[in-house]
Amino acid sequence: MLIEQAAYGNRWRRVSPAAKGSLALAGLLAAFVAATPATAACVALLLALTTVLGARVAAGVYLRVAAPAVGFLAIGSLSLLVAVGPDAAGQFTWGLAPDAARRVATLAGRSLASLAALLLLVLTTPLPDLIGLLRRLRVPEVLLDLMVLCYRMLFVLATAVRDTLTAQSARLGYASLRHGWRSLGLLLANLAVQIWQRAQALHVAAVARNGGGPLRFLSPGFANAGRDTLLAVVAGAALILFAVGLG
Amino acid sequence: MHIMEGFLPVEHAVGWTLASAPFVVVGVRSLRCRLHEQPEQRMLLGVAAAFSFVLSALKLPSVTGSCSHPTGVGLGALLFGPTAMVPVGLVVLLFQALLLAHGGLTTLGANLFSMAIVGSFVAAGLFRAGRRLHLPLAACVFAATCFADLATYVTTSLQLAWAFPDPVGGFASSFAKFAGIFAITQIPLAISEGLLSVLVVKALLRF
Amino acid sequence: MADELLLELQAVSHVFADGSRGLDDCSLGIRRGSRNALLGANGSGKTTLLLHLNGLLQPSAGGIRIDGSPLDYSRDGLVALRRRVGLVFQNPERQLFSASVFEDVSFGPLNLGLDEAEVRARVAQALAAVGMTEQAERPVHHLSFGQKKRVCIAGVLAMRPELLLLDEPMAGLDPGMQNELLQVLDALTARGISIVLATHDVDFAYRWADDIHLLSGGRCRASFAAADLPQQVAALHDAGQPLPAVIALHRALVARGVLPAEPVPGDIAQLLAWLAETPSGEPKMNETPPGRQRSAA
Amino acid sequence: MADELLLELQAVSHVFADGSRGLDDCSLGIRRGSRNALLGANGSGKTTLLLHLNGLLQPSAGGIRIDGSPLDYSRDGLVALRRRVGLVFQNPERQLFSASVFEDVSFGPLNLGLDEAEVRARVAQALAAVGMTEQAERPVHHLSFGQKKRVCIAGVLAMRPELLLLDEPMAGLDPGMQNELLQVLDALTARGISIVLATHDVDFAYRWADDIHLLSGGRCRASFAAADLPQQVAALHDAGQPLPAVIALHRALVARGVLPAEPVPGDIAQLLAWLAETPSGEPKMNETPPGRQRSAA
Repeated sequence: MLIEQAAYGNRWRRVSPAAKGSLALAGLLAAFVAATPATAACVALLLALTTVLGARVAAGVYLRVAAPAVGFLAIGSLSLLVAVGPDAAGQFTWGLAPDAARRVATLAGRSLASLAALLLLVLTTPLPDLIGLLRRLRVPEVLLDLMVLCYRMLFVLATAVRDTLTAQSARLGYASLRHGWRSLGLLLANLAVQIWQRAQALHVAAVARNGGGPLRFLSPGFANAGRDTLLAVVAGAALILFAVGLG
Repeated sequence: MHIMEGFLPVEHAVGWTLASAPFVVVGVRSLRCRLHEQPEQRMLLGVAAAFSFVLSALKLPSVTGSCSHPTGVGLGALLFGPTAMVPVGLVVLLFQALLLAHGGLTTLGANLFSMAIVGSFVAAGLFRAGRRLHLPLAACVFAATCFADLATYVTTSLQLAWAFPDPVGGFASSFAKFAGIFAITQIPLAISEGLLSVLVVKALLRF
Repeated sequence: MADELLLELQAVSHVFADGSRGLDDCSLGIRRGSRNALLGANGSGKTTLLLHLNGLLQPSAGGIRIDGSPLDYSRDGLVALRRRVGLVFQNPERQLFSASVFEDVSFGPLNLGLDEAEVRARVAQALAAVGMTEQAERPVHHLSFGQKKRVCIAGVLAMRPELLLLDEPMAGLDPGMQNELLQVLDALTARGISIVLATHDVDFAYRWADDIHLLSGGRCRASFAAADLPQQVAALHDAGQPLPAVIALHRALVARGVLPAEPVPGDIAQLLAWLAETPSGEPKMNETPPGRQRSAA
Repeated sequence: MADELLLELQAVSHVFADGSRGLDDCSLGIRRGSRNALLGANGSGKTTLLLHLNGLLQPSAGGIRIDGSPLDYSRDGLVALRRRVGLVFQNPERQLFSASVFEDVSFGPLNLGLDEAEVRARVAQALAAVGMTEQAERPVHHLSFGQKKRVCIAGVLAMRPELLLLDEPMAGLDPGMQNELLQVLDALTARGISIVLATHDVDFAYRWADDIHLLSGGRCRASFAAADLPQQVAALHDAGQPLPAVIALHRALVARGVLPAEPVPGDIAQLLAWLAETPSGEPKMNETPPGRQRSAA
């Protein structure tokens, strides 16, 4: 997972998640209040440059992470460009939609700016820091527990899936399409059984450390959190003003 | 198929978030009660969420290269109940946004509604109806999980059509456009998910 | 003698829900500050025994005493027990809940109801004790297997237990990682922490432990000081364990007149050192060679 | 000489997708019918190398030859390769995915497209070869760890490979289970199956293998006959491996004049037998003791 690697390896790794969260939130707001598509595009560019130049996330990684979402945007825009339906005479027609360019530009500007805001956050902040932030924002404990466990176990299960896929391939499990489906069914069934076993083992391990109820953790602290957050709020406010003002 | 970050206009983004919120509140409350009585279920749902996330990153043999993937939400709704799957689905969707940039924060409400709310309740409802009609278990599981997937895909298309009605044909033709485009990946996917769910349930019964 | 026992199993049996027998009339004592090896083949009941010492399983018959009084299986009693007796399971993937090393280690101390400052201090100290301070901010899934094991140990150490239970801690570690872990354990013993370690490796048990408890088929076959192991050939044989190679070698060399019968070496490295030190025909056995030395009690 | 090589790695390098280097300019040959130990610490590239031999990974540079011709990475070529070269992974939990033992072992033969009667015959034979005939109908998750390992081997044997690759097969097994597995391997060698076994245990490699291939940091440091290991002290040292204990002991005893310099014992059991056989002052070295015997080439 590219996002995961960047989140642990960028220059802003040790910056308070509250600061990065504030800036990303301001980016999202700016994307929605941007007066013109051009302004939104500027917001997107600013956020992307901040991520690449400020946090030193590799540009190649950035583009590869953004690619699938941009693909979705392209397909969505395509359907907006084309208008289909009965015309005034009741005849089925299709053609370039009236006003299509403006509608697509607005949509693309807003989507790209929001995407850039999301990427600014996730490419610089490891998920445990984000969960820590949500903990401070009083998100219900049940959801936090699910997040902590899901994050930890998804790597364990992903390794299990990879190893089993490899073992199945070594025994020709994917030599043909029909065998492939059978192998995948076996793999998933086996994994589903492991859900119960692993959950039981984790529960016993929690009880052994006097747990068993809600999971409680202490997050590591961040130096200069107040200063950084203030800075991010100021920068975010400037970004929003820019988005509104230029329009 | 999730709607990307920022794709929905602000009133739709807020509207779907508000529409999903009560389900989340009820889901979290019922989960809290359940975990109070059966604390070991906390780990179970956590691992199940991870399982669903890992599934979503799995490429299927026939549709390699496409962006489609199973989710296991329908199966989860059969195993753990649809109410519990709302918070679990929320976590999975949030993780997809935060770890894969798949979906987004402003579209979380809309995606949650189509996948975890419509998907879970359709799966659970069809499964119950099927059992009441004394259909074989495999048929019930297939129908429930396959149609849960299809319902999610139809809901997403409706959401997009509502937000972006066609200037000529209006809502109906916009729906036809979105549903048509995504059918290429989503219909084979729904069938795959149904088949895989049957295999998993059969295996669970044997273990 | 009796009051130096920290924990004591008295004729403990355990029958699982499926009817299989986990422990069968098992008695043994753990001395305060001692290093104990639970020695037995896979499936001999080592893990079941460890789960009893931590209160995760209750005996079907017999009893367990801590400081001479029976275990209290009430909620408060168990909390108190698990504060004193920490258990590290074999597989790190099944006991680490949080992907953040720091967070995971904080789990136990927070469950003890300590305040934040105290928890932070304990986490830092526990990570230092296992040499993982540098890795505190790294996610668990980026760590090596040996590092994950050490995080598991830190998670228990942060609760400041008097007794540490370790299930097959050396399994899956290569020699380098094993040595690192041994140094961690030595430092803990030096701090007065008692250790009970389950293993199937008789050479390791003999080299490392003060007391060896021999298990097979859910029964505690014998408990003895590690130094007395050479006299326990019959018990070892019953439990399906070979004699440590170093003892067999030492005996052969004693028979050949190469080495004196006393002292008995603790491991092959020590035996080699003695062979190098005492050239043929000129034994200087009164000088004690370095390393832990065995002598028949 | 060259045409007795079954498989040959020629300057193989492998770079993973994340940019880390798995293998670095690695060359070695596997002789038909031989027992090979890939010796190296965790992370030295043993598993990566095994994955190459089975076609699960492709070299980034260099080439692999089977019977003298380059590996064919087409779909049919890989099917043919994996039919001849079977790979058993370290962790049984990750490679057993069926409900029953019989079903799991039948997975490979079914993928070969064999008919049902043939599959049944092969499964029965493979289970017999690992001594698991009795357990054929049992669910996999009720088996002991050692039994699971044997089911994994049966699953590969049922495909009738010429070459069996085993990744750390002894890890996690207690001494009894290790002996059982060794007997299985001996029976396979007797049937003419070549074996490549990854291990980090130099004592085991020296005792068991015909050829030893030394790995460290993804590089193949040296390949030599196990009998020549005593001459490879420098290479072992470079790879971070100690000298086998039995060689160190033998040398010390040669220095003390207890045993002659030749022959060199293969393991401690053999050394013990020699010590017992030749009483002090009356060496009878011309009688060859039982067991596999080493002599410097």
